[in-house]
Formats: sequence, structure tokens, C-alpha cells
Amino acid sequence: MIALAVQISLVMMGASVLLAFIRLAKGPTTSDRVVAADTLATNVLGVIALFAIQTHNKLFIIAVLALAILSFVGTTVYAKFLERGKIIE
Amino acid sequence: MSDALAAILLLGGSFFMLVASIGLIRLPDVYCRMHAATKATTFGMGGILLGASLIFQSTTVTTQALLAIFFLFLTAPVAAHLISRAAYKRGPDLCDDTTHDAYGKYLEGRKAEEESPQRYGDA
Amino acid sequence: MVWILAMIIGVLVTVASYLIMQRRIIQVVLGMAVLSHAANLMIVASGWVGDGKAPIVPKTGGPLDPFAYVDPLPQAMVLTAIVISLAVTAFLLVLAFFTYRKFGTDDIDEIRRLKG
Amino acid sequence: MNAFFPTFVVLPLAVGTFLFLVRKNRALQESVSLIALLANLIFAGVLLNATADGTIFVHRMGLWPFPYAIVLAADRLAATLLCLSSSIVGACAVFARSYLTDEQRKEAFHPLLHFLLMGMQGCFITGDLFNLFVFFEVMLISTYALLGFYYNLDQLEMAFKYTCLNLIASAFFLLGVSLLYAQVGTVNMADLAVKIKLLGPTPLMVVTALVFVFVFSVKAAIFPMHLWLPSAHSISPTPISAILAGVLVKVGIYSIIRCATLIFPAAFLILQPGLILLCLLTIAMGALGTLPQTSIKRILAYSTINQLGYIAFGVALLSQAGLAAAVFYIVGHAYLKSAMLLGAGLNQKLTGTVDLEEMGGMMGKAPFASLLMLVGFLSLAGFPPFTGFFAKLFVLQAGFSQGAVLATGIALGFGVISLYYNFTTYQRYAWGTGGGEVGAAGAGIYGSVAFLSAFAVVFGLGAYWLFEWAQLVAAQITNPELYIAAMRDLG
Amino acid sequence: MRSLILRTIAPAVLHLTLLFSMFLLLYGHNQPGGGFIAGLMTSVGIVLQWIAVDEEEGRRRFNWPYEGIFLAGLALSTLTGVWGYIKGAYLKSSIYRFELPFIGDVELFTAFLFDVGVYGVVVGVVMCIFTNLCEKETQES
Amino acid sequence: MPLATLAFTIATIWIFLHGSATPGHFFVGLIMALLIIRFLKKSYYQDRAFFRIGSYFRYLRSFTWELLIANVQVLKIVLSPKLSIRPGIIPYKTVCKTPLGVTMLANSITLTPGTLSIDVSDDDETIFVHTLDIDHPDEVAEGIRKGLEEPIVGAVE
Amino acid sequence: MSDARDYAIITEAQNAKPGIRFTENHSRRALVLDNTFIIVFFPFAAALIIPWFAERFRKHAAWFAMVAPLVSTWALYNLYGEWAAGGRQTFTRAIAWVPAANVEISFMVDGLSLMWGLLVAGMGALIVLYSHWYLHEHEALGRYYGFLIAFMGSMLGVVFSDHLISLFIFWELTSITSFFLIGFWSDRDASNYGATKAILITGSGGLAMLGGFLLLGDLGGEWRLSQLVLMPDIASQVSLGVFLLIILGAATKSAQWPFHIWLPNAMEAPTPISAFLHSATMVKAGIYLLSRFYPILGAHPAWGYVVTGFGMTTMIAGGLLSLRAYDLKAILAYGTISQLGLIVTFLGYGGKGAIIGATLHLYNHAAAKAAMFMTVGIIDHEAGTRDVRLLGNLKKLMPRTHILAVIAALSLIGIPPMGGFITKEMLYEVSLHPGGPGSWSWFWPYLTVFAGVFTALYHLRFLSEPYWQAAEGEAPKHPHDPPMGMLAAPAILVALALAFGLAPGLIENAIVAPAAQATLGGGAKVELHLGLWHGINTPLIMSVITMALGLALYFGFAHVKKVLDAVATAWGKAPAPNRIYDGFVNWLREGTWELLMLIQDGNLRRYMRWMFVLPTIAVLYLVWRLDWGANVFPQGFAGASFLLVVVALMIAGAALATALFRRRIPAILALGTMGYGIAGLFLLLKAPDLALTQIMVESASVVLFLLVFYYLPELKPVRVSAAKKIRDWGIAIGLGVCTTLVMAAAMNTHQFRTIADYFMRTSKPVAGFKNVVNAIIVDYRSYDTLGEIAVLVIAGIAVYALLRLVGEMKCDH
Ligand code: NA
Ligand code: NA
Repeated sequence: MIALAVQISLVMMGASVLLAFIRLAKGPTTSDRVVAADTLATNVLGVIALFAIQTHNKLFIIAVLALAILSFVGTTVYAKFLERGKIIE
Repeated sequence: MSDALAAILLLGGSFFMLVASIGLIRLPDVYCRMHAATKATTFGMGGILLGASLIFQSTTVTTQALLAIFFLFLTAPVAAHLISRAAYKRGPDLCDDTTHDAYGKYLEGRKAEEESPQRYGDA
Repeated sequence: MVWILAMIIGVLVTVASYLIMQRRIIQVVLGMAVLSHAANLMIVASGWVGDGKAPIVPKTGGPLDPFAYVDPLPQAMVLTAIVISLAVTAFLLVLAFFTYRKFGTDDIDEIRRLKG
Repeated sequence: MNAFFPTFVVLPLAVGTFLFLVRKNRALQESVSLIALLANLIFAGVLLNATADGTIFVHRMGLWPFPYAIVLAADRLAATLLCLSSSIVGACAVFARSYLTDEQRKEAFHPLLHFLLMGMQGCFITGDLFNLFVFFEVMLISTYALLGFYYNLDQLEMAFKYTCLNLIASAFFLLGVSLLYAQVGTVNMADLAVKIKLLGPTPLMVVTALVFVFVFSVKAAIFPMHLWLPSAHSISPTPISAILAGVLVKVGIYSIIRCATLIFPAAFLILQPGLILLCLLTIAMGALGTLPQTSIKRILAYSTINQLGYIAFGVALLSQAGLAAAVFYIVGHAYLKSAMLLGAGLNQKLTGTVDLEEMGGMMGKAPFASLLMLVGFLSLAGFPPFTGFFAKLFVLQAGFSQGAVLATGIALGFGVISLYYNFTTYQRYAWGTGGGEVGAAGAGIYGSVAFLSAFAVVFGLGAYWLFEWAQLVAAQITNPELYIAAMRDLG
Repeated sequence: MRSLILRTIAPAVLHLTLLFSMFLLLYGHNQPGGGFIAGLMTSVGIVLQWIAVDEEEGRRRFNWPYEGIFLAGLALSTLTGVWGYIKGAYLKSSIYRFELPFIGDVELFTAFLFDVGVYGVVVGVVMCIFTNLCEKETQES
Repeated sequence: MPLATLAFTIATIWIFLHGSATPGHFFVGLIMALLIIRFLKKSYYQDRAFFRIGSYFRYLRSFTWELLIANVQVLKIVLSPKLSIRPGIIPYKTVCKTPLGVTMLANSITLTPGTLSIDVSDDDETIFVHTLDIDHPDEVAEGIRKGLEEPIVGAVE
Repeated sequence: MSDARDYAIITEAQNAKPGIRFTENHSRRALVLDNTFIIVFFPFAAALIIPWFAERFRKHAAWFAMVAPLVSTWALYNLYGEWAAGGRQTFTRAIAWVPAANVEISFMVDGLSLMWGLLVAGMGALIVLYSHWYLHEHEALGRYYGFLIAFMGSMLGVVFSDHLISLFIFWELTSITSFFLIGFWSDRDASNYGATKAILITGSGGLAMLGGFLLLGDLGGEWRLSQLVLMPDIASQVSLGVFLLIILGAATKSAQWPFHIWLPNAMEAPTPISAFLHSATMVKAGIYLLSRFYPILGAHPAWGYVVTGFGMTTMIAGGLLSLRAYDLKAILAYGTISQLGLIVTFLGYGGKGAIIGATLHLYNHAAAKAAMFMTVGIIDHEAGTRDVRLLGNLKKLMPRTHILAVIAALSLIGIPPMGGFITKEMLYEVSLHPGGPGSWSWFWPYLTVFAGVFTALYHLRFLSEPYWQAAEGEAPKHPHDPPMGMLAAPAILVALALAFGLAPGLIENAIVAPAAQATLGGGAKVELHLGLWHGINTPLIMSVITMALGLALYFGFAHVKKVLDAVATAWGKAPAPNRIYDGFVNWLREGTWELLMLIQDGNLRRYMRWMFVLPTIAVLYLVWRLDWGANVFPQGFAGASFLLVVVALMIAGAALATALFRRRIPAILALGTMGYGIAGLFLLLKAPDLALTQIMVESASVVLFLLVFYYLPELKPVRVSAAKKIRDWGIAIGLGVCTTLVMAAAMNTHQFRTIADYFMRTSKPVAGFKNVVNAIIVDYRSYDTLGEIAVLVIAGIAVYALLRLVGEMKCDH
């Protein structure tokens, strides 16, 4: 049952990655792209968690934690840059 | 029982992630998309991580998953705030259906204030 | 699997080399970054032989089946390569920045004093 | 002696780190740097002496067993190049002492110099292909920095291009490593040699060898990968140019030699016609490139390409005679070209320019400097009794005696251009009426140029000893079994 | 540009990041992690904090001698190698077991010390590049 | 928050990271905490305030409920065949005084139905909220006040 | 390529040691006192110290320099005695320099080398003597005498060399030293031009010769001339190419048409140098080489055609050019070319008579022509010009010089009782009985007479225009006879020419005959009985005819000149050798720039294209030869999952987006997305460490990129033509396809278990690590990691150092 659920979830995640990617490619504004990238990063988080379940490797959860922290940093930096054209005032 | 719950959590989480992405495509402007992207993804990730901790039945995974969830909830709104504010300042680009724009008025006021000489004349 | 990996690498190399041949310094730097990704993927791919577990072995002793795990050596090599390319990319960025500041242009075609 | 190895990496690493720490105390920095370079040279000499009887020393990093550890190995070839690099870097450091004047900019020079030395020496002593990559990177990033650190507009442009081209080469290097690892699953050079021999020269292995040829060609400036060289060697600060031309390009050649003799001997035989063609193109490119130039350093840079063509030609002959000639050439050219580039720097000190158009009559104005340059140009042009003559002679002999008459003939034919550019450059420099007053240069500058120039004569008149050594080197490297056995037995 | 929200949240993120990087460093031998990853994690956390506050404030808070840190890291790694050299071959690692109060049995790998050196180098270099560029950026504007 | 509390919090999180609550690990966590606090010494002069661990369960419960509703609402909007939204930005005057309070409120607004904090005004008093579907701005404000602000004020102010 | 493709296993190099070798048993003590060594090496040793003495005692510089030729001559005298006492057997001395590579300095003593040695050393002494008066005290005497003596040493080395490489080495040394002597007045453009031309042409010939020598040495396995002459069948094995290469060396050195062009320009040298190098010795080195190789290659089928062809063309061209020249030195230089052509013609024809004739003529020419050059030097010195149009009536103004010039010229024209008459008669004699192969024997007498007429004509001109006729213009100085010392050297030479005519027995069998004998080789016996008077015979009649024709043409020179001018005008349109040379050199200087710009135009993008295209082509070629069925398809798409496809698409899409996005932030964003995708891929490939690192690096890179990119301008849409786009994409796709194919093939070619098995097995039990990747990084391969953190540190220092310059930085634009 779990395996099936994971498979289905993965398909949904795959679809959502593709959708987010479409937004990334389409824009139209850079802000849209940043949002899309942020979503994409979160999607990757989900994929990693599901993959951890699929391969039954609990060590991958650490990657989730790390990616969560870092995608936040990335988004922050982009946002700062977008607003002022620079990231340090 | 716990398996079923885990499966539901996983499916639900993934579903919300999907919803977020669909929202990203369908909603009209960056602020609306942000709604979907922030709420649904955070929620979805929470579901998936909880499901994972149920499946692994391991303290480490559970605590780490909880930390991750905590962290996501801590940061997602901040990211949303930063991006939307930046988006607004680059050029509001609000969709045509938008009814109110209090922020725009606020920014205009602040700008006028900064430019007015009286502010410094008081001293 | 083999083909998918190979194709990803091919696409990255294509994109990288295209970018590197463009006029803007930015594009060149981006191209270099893509190229380093491609190179890293190549090494990981070289260790791929099929399915296996991540190379983290159990605590308990006893005979261990190396076939059950993926090859750790390429991973270690890529780790090294990634960090090196980070260092070099950082340096290249600074260099690009200085070049731009000094020449006042980021058009490669215009930055060519050193002919011959 | 086996235990002695890590010195060549750890000493420059530690010294470089220390020198950066004490960067504010310039006097201390310089003296420690020079003492360390001297020590390095002595160690290299000791190692060279120890390898003379044919012993190949190995050091297993971390005492892990043979193909699994990173094994450092020094045979005669490696020891030779170690001596070469440390002596030339030492001479350049002495030169730089009075040459580089801007105190502010000097603070990073000595540390980077030691890191560069670390990179080069690491390349020479490693017996592991991936480790070679790592030390290539150490070496390269040091040069990127050294090229740019004393910068002006031209240096920036050049450093940027140099960095870009080398980054591409690094990516290709990784491609090569991955192709090899996929096929034979190892990165230890001796282990690679054994397994590749078992596999035979499959088309894929030939492609792999080709990838490595391209990679090392960038470092060794073999056509068409030489494109970075003229600017890099002519624009960079003179002591750096001298190291680049003297030793750095030799690292590329060294790696090609290792590939040709140890790792892919069979594949190289298949690639041989192409290699020889590339060598001839390199010779042509270098020779013709010198002609329209007016800067001495630029002429010397193209002449380096030209000479590298001959060296690579010796290697591409894939015979013991050819390799002996190449080794002889490598050593001779290293000292010669460093001497000449430092000589160009000396003249820059004297006249304030390296442009021949603004120079002239140096024979009367600065007789000793022009004598040093004369020795260099004669040797470069391949005139007896200087080292350049013997180097070319041995390569040509090897080529002719192997029956590669047409290719060798073409290589010989480009000697005409070499003759022309060397003599006209000397004329424009030493004769004529151009140029203004000349200034003075320090004893350190004259001393280091004279020291390096002396090798042109020493290895010319004493060609026997160098050639005997080159033959010993060639005998050892053309017999990869020795190298493999040394690693396997001690490993 | 200032953001109250970011300023308030960033310290929490920083603490978490630092702690997490320590975790990655300390347990890198048994799970994904190690000196590089931990070093990068630390640097990225500090960079975020720096972004959240302004340049002057960032410099005040994180005015650490980054050059010293990377040199020390390099020295530590090199010395670990030299320690191995004393033990037989350069970079030969040894394992020492200790009984520590409160903590219990501890295995000290010299390889771990090496990894700590790596950590120092990564943090030092990334932050050195970052601070230098920041300085440039503020000077320019 | 006093540094001692902070140290214990950090040590607890360390336990969470490691997933095993032995005294040894806790002790290591404390060492880590001390290290971190030592290094961040210069960062603590204004950001000491953290939340009072004692009384935030009410907030948590209320927040969780709002969160669920929020996601269902997003679901409805996104998946409905015809997009019928009337978005807008409204100001929300908060009573929270501390930066922590304002931040928590703003974040909670973002995570709950139909609203998203875009910015906080310079005087830290007004939160600008983007709302997906505005029929009555007052209702939105009331929802925020009831569902989020009150628990937050109770927890951290 | 050779068959020996496998590396031979050789444990030690050849154990030949450098050292000295004699054909006879000499003791080591003999080394220092050995005459051959003294002859050749003493001048070099002297050349090193002479500058010091010369600069210090400027007035007496010549006397220090004089020591060297005198010592060499003395040693030569001793050597001659030694050789004569040894029954005139050839003997050798060798210094093995690099024996393993067949490099040795070796000397061979036989009739030919002795004769040439005498010529060079004796002439050297006279030139030094003459130079003493010729050069001003303030000139660079040290350099002058140093190079002069070094040249003499080199020339002696050439004529004594036994080993081919030894010969080449000294040969090149003569080129270098002559370069410096020609360019002695280095601030004159003409000197520079002449020196370059000389070194380029003779040096190239030298290189050709080297090629020939190397091939010849390989062919026979023998590098010593003394041994090669003993291999009678070697000529038949030598290919035409090798033959031509060697002849090319000789032809360039002895200024054979069309390589003669360097010689007139080389006349920019001080006159003693011209006399020494360009009439007496160096230009004759080519003749020497032909003489040396006559016994070796004389039997080669091409010898006759090639050598004779060179000789005759040169003789005619030189004569014509001489007649049109106005500079006295040019008249002599072209005359020299013509005479050399004559000698070469005879050498080419071969046979005993021809060789003897050539040898004799060479000897006579050296003495007489050098004397004439010296008289020209005197005129130049005294009158300040060498232009015959500005000179006149010197017969009255410089009577002593005039006498010397007349005797020397008449000797070459062949008027009794000068030595020239004997050699001229000899040439006529042999032209009647050439004795060599070939069927053109009827042609030789006419040719020789023709040459004689030419010789008479330009020498008469040489005498009449400055000495006998009135000047057309005004000379800068009023000339008069020089001090007696300056006349000493030409006087001695003239006396020798006279002595040879009056008493040929002094040298005929002592010096000339052995030389001719050595040239003929193969144990030929040569006995000469020369005399001024042999009765009225055909040669005498030929002499008379020559004289008559010569005088007739001389008196009708105005008409001759018209014809010559017409010929010259017609010829001027043809690609004359000089114009080809100048064109070539100009192309070298300026034309190569365009060639260079095709490749090295400073455009990074072009460099990149070069770097991408060539490997691609090469790889494609090899890929084309792969066995695809076996190599690639076995695993195909096996193991691919849905997730992998998604991630792959994401990576590929992001990568393409990076390339296609026109704005920088989206491009960086796409790059970052790609990085995250790759991190995901790493995870799918079971590499959690990598995934983590990748994520971290990506984030750090984003920060750095954005920090820096703030300054870089927005990407503006650049107009790029469709063709260029297609080209760039074409190159990029080519490289990408290559990489894909090669990687796919490699991934299907796992032939061995990897060494990683060991790491897996020992990681926990031995190293103590559960995370094997980490174990590899910090333990198994920590040395790599050490290098890597060194890279990081260096990058840090580099950025630090670069950014320290912030304050100094000024924007240049
Ligand atoms: Na000049
Ligand atoms: Na590593």
C-alpha cells in the first residue's frame, strides 16, 4: 500500500515539477520566475522525501532539512536583489 | 492503520503540492500565485514529512522531519513576504481584477514624505 | 538509464559550449558553470552500474556485499571536483567583474586588445 | 627516501600559508621564501641523485594498499622535473626580489609562488590520475591569481581568457577520468596501465586517450590549444612569465609523456599520425607567430610554442630515442626560456620597455645584458654549441632514424623561420640606433638571468651528461613495467 | 531596504543553520555530511544573516578573521597529515578512544580533525570572498 | 530570551537533530550551544526576545485550524473551473508591539486563508495584506484579529 | 613510421663515454700538444680573451689577435710534418661529445684539409695585419678581432672536420661569426640587411645540409667522412633528396645562383672581412664541401647535372652582374661569384683533370682576389668611396696600390708570369681532355674560353675605371697611397701569386697535389709538373684567343654595356632572386600578421570555437569506428524510472533556459534550478553527500553570482545573424552529441570491478566510517582533499589580493 501511495505521489510530484517549470520558463516577470523556482525547490524536497521512503533510506531526510534551509536563503537573496538590484545594503 | 494514515498523508501532501503548482499556472498575478505557492507547498511538505516519519518508525526521522516542518513554517511566509514586496516595488503588475491597493498608496505617501523638505527643516 | 544520463550530459555540454561561445561575459561565466556541472555528472555516471544502495554501510560487521551499493569513489571525486569548481567559479566571477569594470563593456568582441 | 616525498607538497604548502600570514613583514616574507625554495631545491637534488640508479620511490598516502591509496612515485623523469621546477622558481623569486617594485602588490606574490610550486611538484610526483587533476587545479588557480595580481588592463583580459580556456580543459580532464573509470574502474596510474593493456586499444580507449591529449595539450600549448599562451606569457609579470614558459608548460608535456608511455601506449600508436600532424602545426604556428611581433616577450612566447612543438614531436615519435630527445629538450628549453624571459625583464628594467621598436643598440649600451640575450637567441635558433642545438638535433635524429622523414623534414624546415626570427630579433634589440638611455638593474636581476643563461652553455658543452641522463630517463619510462612493479611491490 | 520580518526570523534560522552544520560535521562519518557540507552550510547561514541586516551591522557582527580561519584550517589539515607521517605515512589516520565525563566513550579519528580543517577552510574562504565582495559593493554604491 | 534558555533550546534541537535523547548527546548539544552563543555574541543585543514557551498552545491550535481552512480554500480556487477571484491589498493595523509579535502575526497571516502579508509599514504598526477574494475588507480584518492576533498577543506580548 | 613500434626494454643507456679518440696510439699527454686541436681550438680560446686585451690596449689590438693565426699556422706546419712523416696517410682525431647520439668533434688530416688549413690560417694572419691599418682606433676592436679569430677557428674546424655533425657545427659557427662580422657597423641599416640575408640564406642551406647529413648518417650507419669515402657504393644508395639537401648547403654557402644574392649585400662588412670571408675562405667552404663529397657522392647520378648546372648558371650570372656594378666591392663580389661558379662547374664535371684544375684555380683565386679586395679597402679608406664613377686616375695618385692591383688582376685574368696563367692553362688543358663521364666534352673548351673572356673583361674594368680612366664625379677625399704597413698584406699575397707562377714546384706536389688526390679519393695518385711554358699548344692558343676577345670587348665596352642594360631591363620584369627574397622577408614581417589573425585575433569566442571544433571532429571520427551494437545498446534505457525522466527533463529544460533567457536574473535562476535538479539527480543516483554539497554550492554560487552581477549590465538582445547562430548551435550540438555517444559507450564498457570494492569492505572495520564517501574524502584519498582545500585557500588569497587593489582601481574606459 505504501509503495503504491509513494508511486502515485511521485507521479503527482513529477507533474507538479513540470508545471512549476513551465511557470519558470514562461515568467512573465522575474518575480514569477523566482516564485516558480521556490516552488520547484520545495517540490524537490518532496521528491527527496518520497524517494527516501521508496528506497527506505532514512538518511535522505537530512537532505530535506538542508535543502529547506538553503532554498530559503536562495529565495531571500533573489528577493533582495530584485528589490534593489543588490543584496547587501 | 499507521500505514493507511501514512499513505493518506503522503497522497494528500503530494496532492497539495500539485495543487500549488497548478495554482502557479492558473492564477493571474504573482501575488495570487504566491498564495498557492506558500500555503499549499508548506502544507504539502508537512504531510509528506509526517507520512515519512510514520513509515520509518524511527525517532531520528521523526525528530528531523519535525524540525524540517518547523523550519518550513518558519521561513515560507518570510520568503513570500520578501518576494511579493520585491515584486511590488519592481512594478506592481497587479492583475486587472484587483480591487484595493492600500500598499501602493502607502508607498506613494512614504515617497512624498522622503522628498518633502520640511521633514528635515524641523531640526 | 545509460542513455538518459548520457543525454543529460550531452545537453549540458551543448548548452555550456553554446553559452561559452556567446558575446557576453555573463554568458561565458554561466557557460563555465554549466560545463562544470556536466563534468561532475560525467564522473558520477562513470560509476553507475545499475541499482544499489547509497554507499553508507551498516554499523554491524560481517561480510559485506559491495554489489549491493553504488560506487562511492566517483562520488568522492565529484565532491572534490564540485568544490574546486566552486573556488574557480568564484575567482572567475571576480575576474569577470574586474574585466567589466576596467573595460567598461561586457562584450567579448570588444575586449580584445591582445591580438596576435 | 620513500618517506621523503610529501615534502615536495607539504613544504610549499606550509611555507605558502606561513608567508601569507606574515604578509605585512616583507623582509621576513622574502627571506623565508627564498630559504624554503633553496631547501626545496636541495631536496629535489637529493631525490634526483637517489633515482639515478634506477630506483623508483613510492609513498603510499595513509599506508593504504596498492591500487587503493593515492601513491606518490618518483622515477627519474619526475625527479628531473622536480629539480627543474624548484631551481627555476628559485631563480625567478630572486629575480622578483628586485624586479617587482610595488610593495602593496607584492604581498600575495610569494605565497602564491609557493602554492604554484606545490601544484607543479604535486603533478610531478603523483601516481594517481585524479590526484593529477587536483594538483593541476592547484597549479592553475595559482597561475590565474599570479597572472592577475599585478594587473593592468591587458593582464585582466589575458587572465580572463586564460582562466576560461583552462576551465574548459579541466572539464575535459574530468571527462577523460570518467571515461577511464567507467572502462577500467581505477585511477591509479600503474593499475590503469595494467588494466588498459589487458583491454587493448579499443576504439573507446583511443577516444579516451584523445581526450587526455586535448586536455594536456592546453597546458602544453599544442595547436590548436595554444591560443592562451602568447598573451599569458607576454603580458604577465616577468617572473611569472618565466615560470609559465619554463616549467608550467612542461607539466602538460610531462603528462602527455606519462599517458604515452605508461597509461595508453597502444592507443597512442594509433593516434600517432594525428599527433605528429598537430606537432608540426604547433611548430609552424609558433614560428610564424613570432614574425609580426614587436614585443620581445611576445616573440619569446611564440617561440615557446614553436619549441613545444619540437618537444611534443619528440614525444609523438613514441620511441626511446624520441623521448630521450624530448626530455633533453624539456630541460634545455626550460632553463633557456626562463633565462630569456627574465632577460626581457632585465631589459625592461634597463630601457623601460619590451618593445623592439623602442629599443636598439643595446650591444653598446648594455653589453652584458645583450651578451646574455645573444646566448639565448643563438640557443633558441639552434646554433651550436648551445643546448638548443643539441635539443633540436636529437629530436631530428630520432625522427629521421625512425623513418619519419617527411615530418622530420618539415620540422627541420621550420628551422629557417626560427633562424630568421631569432637573428632579426637580436638585431633589432642589440643593433641599430633606436632607443634611449638605459638605466640600471640590480645584481639579483643580473645574477638570476646569468644563472639561468649559464645552463644554455652548460647543457650545450656538457650535452653528454644531460643526454646520458635523458637516455636513462627514456629507458626507464619506456619500460612501464618498472613503474608498475615499483608501485605494486611496495604498495 | 529593511524588513522587520526577515530581521526577526533570521537569527532563528542562523542558530538552526549553525547547529545543523555542526551536526553535519560531527556525524559526517556515519551519514551524509562532512567538512565541506558543514562549512558551506555555516557560510550560507552567516551570509543570510548578513543579508538580513545591513552591511555595517553585518560587518560588526561577523567581523571574524576569515583569512586566519582558512589558514588555520589548512594548517590543521596539514598537521593532521604530518601526525600521520610520524605514525608511518603522510595522512595515515589513527583512531584514539577516550572516556569523557558526561559524554562517555568517544572515538577520535585524526581523519575527523582533518575534516575540521576542511570545514575551517571552506568557511574561511567562502566568507573571505563574500566579505571582500561586499566591501567592494558598498564602496561602489 | 536569556542565554541559558537559548542554550537549552539549542541543546534540545540538537537532540531533535540526532534523534536520540541520551545525556551524552544533550551534553554535546550544550557544548555546541555554548560555541554558537560564543560566536554570535555580537548578534544578541537586540534580538534577545524569543517566545514564551509556556502559553502558545492556544495559538498553535487556532493556527492549525486556520491553516487547514486556508489550504482547502486554495484548493477550491485553484481547481474551480472558472477563476472567480477579486484580489486586493488591504492594510491591517496591528496591536502587537514587539517585533516578534508583529512577525508572528504577519507570518501567520500568510499561512492562513486567502491572505498574504506583503510588508510591514515603517512604524511596525500596519501590515499590508494581499487578499485573494475581497468582498468585505472588514471581515478579513476581523478574521485575522480573532483567529490570529489575539492568540499571538497572548503568547508573546 | 618504423616497424619497431614497441618500446624496447633497455635497462641502461649506451655506455659510451665522452672522451678523446685517436686513430693511432697516442698518449693522453698528447691531448694538449696535439696539433689538430691547437689549430682549431686555439683560435676559439684566443677569441674569448682577445676582446679584453683589444679593449685595453687599443693601439696594439691587432698584435694580440695576430697570435692566434700564427699559432695555428705554426701548429699546421708541425702537423704537416707529422703527416708527411707518416707517409701522408690520412689520420683522425676525435672528441666524442655525445657519443650516444653520434655527436663528436673530430678532425681528419689529409691533403685537402691541410691545403685548406694553410689557406685559412695564412690568410687569417694577413687579414689581421691588414686590419691593423684599416680599422680606426675608436672602433669596437675587441668585438672585431674576437669574431674574426673565432671565424678563423670555425673555418679551420670546417676544413678539418671528419664527423658529419662536427662539420655541421663548425659550418654553422662560420655563419654566426660571419653574421656578426657583416654587421660589424651595426648601426647601419645596410649592414643589418646584409647580415640577415647572409644568415638566412646560408643558415637555411646549413639546415638543409644537416637534414642531408642526418639521413646520410642513418643510411650508412657511418658518420665519419674518413670512413664514408671508403664506402664506394654509398652514392648509389643515397636518394636524390638527400643528395640535393647536401648540395644545397654547399650552393648557399658558396653563393651559387640563385643563392648568390647574399654575397653583394655582405659587402657591407669592413673590407678585410670581405677579403677574408667573402673571397678567400667562407664562400669557398661550399667548394670545400663539394670537394669533400666528391669521392662520396661524385658517383651519384645527379652529381653531374646538379653541380654543373649550379656552376654554369652562377658563372654567367655573376659575370653579367659584375659588369653592371659600379661599387668596386660589388664588381669583385660578383666576380667572385662567377669564379666560384667556374670552380663548381669543374667539380661537377669531375674527373682527375677537372679536379686538379679546380683545386689549382681555387688556390690562385684565393690569393689574388683577397689582394684585390685589400686594394679596394685601401681605396675606400683613402678616397672615402668605392664608386668607380667617382674614382679616377688612381694610377697616378696611388701608384703602389695600383701595382698590387694590376698584378693581382692579371694573375686572375691569366697573364704570365703570374700563377694565374698556370692555373688558366691547366683549366684549358683539362677542358680539352676532361676525362670525366658524359658526352659533352666538345662543350668544355668553349665554356672555359667564355669564362676566361668574362674574367678578363671584368678585371680589366676593375683596373681601368678607377685607376686608368678619369673620374666622372668627385671623391670625398683626395686619395694617396696608404702607409706601407697597410700595403704589406696585399703585397705578400701578390708575391705569393707571383711566386706560384715563377716557381710552382714549391707547392705543386707538397700541397696542391695531395689536396687533389684527397678530393679524387679512392687511392688516386696525383703528380703535378707545372710550369709557365709548355711550348705552343692548344691551351696557349686558347689563352691568346681569350685575351684577344677580352681586349676587344673591353675596348667596345660601351656597346657591351648597352646590350647588358637591355638584358637587365628585360630581366627586371622576371622574378629575380633578390625580389623573391625581399618579398618573402616582407611577407614574414608583415604578411604573417593576417595569417595570425585568422587564428589568434584576440577573440575569446574564436578561441573557444577552435577548442570545440577540433576535438569534436577527432572524436566523431573515432566514434564512427566504434562497434555500436556491442558497446552501447546492451543496457540502453534499463533502470530508468519515471522520476529520473522528470528530473532529466527538468535539468535539460533548465539548462536550455539558461542558454535562451535573455535577461540575467532569469538566466541565473535557471542555472540555479538546474543545480537543484542535478542535486536531485545525484540523490536518484544514490549520492546523498553529493546532493547535499550540490545544494550548498548552488546556494553559495547564487549569492556570489548576484553579488557580482549587480555590476554587469543587463543582457541586451544582440543582433546575431541566423548563420552565426546556426554555426554556434551546430558546434555546440556537435560537441554535445560526441559527449553523449562517448559517455554512453563508456558506461556500457565496465570491464573490471572498480577499486571501490575495497573501500566498501574496509570503510567501517578499518577506517571506522559508515559513510564510505566521507571515508574516501578524509581518509583513503585525503591527499586529494588536501589539494582541494589548497585550491580553496588559493582562491581566497587570490580574491583577497585582487580586491586589495580596489583603492588603486581607476576605470580606464
Ligand atoms: Na631596433
Ligand atoms: Na575530496
